[in-house]
Amino acid sequence: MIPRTRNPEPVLITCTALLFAAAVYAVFFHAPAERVMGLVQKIFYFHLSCALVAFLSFTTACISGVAYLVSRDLKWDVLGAAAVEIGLVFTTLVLATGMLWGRPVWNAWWTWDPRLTTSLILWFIFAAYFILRAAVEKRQQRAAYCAVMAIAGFVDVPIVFLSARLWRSIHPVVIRADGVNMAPPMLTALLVSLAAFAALWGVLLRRRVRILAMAEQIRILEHRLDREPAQARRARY
Amino acid sequence: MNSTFFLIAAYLAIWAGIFGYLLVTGRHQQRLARRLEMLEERISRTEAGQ
Amino acid sequence: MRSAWLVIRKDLRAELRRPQAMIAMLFFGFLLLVILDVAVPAGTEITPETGAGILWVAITFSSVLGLGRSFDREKENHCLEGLLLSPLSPEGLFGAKMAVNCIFMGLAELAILPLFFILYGDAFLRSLPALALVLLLANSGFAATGTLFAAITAGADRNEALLPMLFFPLVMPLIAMAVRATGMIFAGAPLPEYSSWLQVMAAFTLIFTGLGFLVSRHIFRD
Amino acid sequence: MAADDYLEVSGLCKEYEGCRALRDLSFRLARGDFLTLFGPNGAGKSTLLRIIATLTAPDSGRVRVDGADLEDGSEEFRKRLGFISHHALLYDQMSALENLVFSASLYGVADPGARAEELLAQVDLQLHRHRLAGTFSRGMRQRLSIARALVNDPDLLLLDEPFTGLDRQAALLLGELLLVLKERRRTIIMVTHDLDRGLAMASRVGILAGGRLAFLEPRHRIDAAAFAGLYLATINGETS
Repeated sequence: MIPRTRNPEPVLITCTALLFAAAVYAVFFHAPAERVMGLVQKIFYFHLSCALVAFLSFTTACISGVAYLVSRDLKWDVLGAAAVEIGLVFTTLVLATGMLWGRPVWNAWWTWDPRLTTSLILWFIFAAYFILRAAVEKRQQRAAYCAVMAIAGFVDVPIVFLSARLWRSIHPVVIRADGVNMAPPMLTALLVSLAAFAALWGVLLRRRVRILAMAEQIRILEHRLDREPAQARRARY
Repeated sequence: MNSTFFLIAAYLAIWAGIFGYLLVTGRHQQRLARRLEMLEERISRTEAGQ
Repeated sequence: MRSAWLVIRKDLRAELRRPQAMIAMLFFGFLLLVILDVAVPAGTEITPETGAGILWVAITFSSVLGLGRSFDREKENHCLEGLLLSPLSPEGLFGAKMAVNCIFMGLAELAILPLFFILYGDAFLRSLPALALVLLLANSGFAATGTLFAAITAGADRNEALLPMLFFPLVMPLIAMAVRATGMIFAGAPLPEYSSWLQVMAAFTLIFTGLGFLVSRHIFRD
Repeated sequence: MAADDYLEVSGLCKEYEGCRALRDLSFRLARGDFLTLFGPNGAGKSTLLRIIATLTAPDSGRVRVDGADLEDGSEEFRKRLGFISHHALLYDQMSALENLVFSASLYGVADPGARAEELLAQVDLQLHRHRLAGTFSRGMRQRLSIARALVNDPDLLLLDEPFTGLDRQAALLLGELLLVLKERRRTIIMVTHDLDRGLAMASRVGILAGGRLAFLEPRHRIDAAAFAGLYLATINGETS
């Protein structure tokens, strides 16, 4: 049965909230403003943290895809779907913050910066993951197909990044903000926000997996309910 | 400086994203939990009724 | 291996008799070449990059149509199960279908290229041998990914648009590299200059061919 | 596993969308056995055949044929397998002869052309050898799909409700072919609703209900007349 006692979650949520408070403090008060770009550079901390969460999610999706294909255990499929969903949400945030950060610095909403392009293509791949998930009825077939999609998507990342970098090598190489060496307080701010987002990722993944498992349980119960009355009736006659 | 506008916009975007997602999943979880309890109760009633 | 060759021969003979895939690919390829002419300012000589972009958009979209048809014949009367029941291994089936797709795309390109040179100026004609290498690499990359996801789409319910949605995001880097390399070839650059792009394309093809062979056992068996 | 066991199925479980199609199913067959399985729809009969034919992966349990486990590679086994199901498994755009030659060469038959001609003769379709399978009438398609399934002269033949929807000629033909295979001591598993035909040819009779093998007895211990009543009782008993 699904453990519906929620005791671990509040503890996790409070600890994540604390980490977030520390991160906000570190980013806004502890870390100095960056000389060249000024305040706007502070977007970078959470921008990179979102990217970390997205990367963690897609790695989990790939690993659970391989695990499903090997073990054929549907719990891996549930974990994979939860991970991809979180990954998609945070990739959207990465793109949003990337553009909002790029606009003032390079006065263009979108630059074909290799990392941003990779995030964009990743966004399409894992959006396609959900389109595929909606197109297949049988659970085991859907799980196998989605596992392959998650693996293919993850395997594609290095190639996308490599080709985006090669693609750009024609354009003049723009000085990249994070290339600037980080003053120690900046580094601590970055590390704290990375930790906060990693904790957040843990909470979201746990919750999403429980929700998907609950939905599956409901489907099974409904299925049994549809059959139950028929058998009950026959037994009586 | 207009660049602080973008800083604020970016942070709003992140908070909106995170809290929005937490809110949606939280409400979704409650709805499913209620539905699960209702179903289990109906199952136990039909099994008892048999 | 021998039975994989049988499947290839069967598909080629059936295609010869009723060329469903080839007609779709050629028709769409020609159509795109003509439509894309709109993107070129009238009367000016097009730059190598634009030419490469137009060529590859036409090739990619026509390939997707061909790839979408790869399992159509197997879906009639559930013939796929007939193949899975036979000693032919799922890997063999994947390899056979990939080879068939490669051949079909090659044939389609043989027809699309002349029209491209007619429409967009045959100044690029001298770069044919180098172009053939890029085409070969891109074809095998498309075939590997396309066959894998055509098999998946064949399993999912009838949804015409499913394959392009799964296929294009994944092959985006391959298309980008092909366009970049072709642009340089059209501009007359020697091989060493664009060899790094070819290496990335080769890496893509190897990775996805390997992935296709590894997972085919799981895709064909429900 | 006794020496003469040809097929051993042990602990097969399979669950589809929450309902359990097979629940820990186990049985053994000696070479040359003709097992008929009866059972209501949704009892897991087709699932069992598809698992033995390696078309579907079981959630748990094992299938061993001739001492070899199917999980460790079933290419050799599939060479000796025949499967007749509701699907014709024919390519509509290929002629009857081409379909059979393709299947024969796929199974590595010595002389595919001769084998195809021989099969066409057996199913009385020689006159239509060059006609496309898509243009065949229902009866002719059924006879051609029977020929296709027997192209590799299988050691193990699986039949999934073969007689439903067959016209008279195809049914007679299938009956004869099954008798021939029985005489050649081939192992056959037939799933059907047709009580009298199923009982007539079987050497062992089983009833599958609710994913479990509720009944499995040699044919000589079964009284044909009483079997219908027994069958209904088992089904009701099993699934309530």
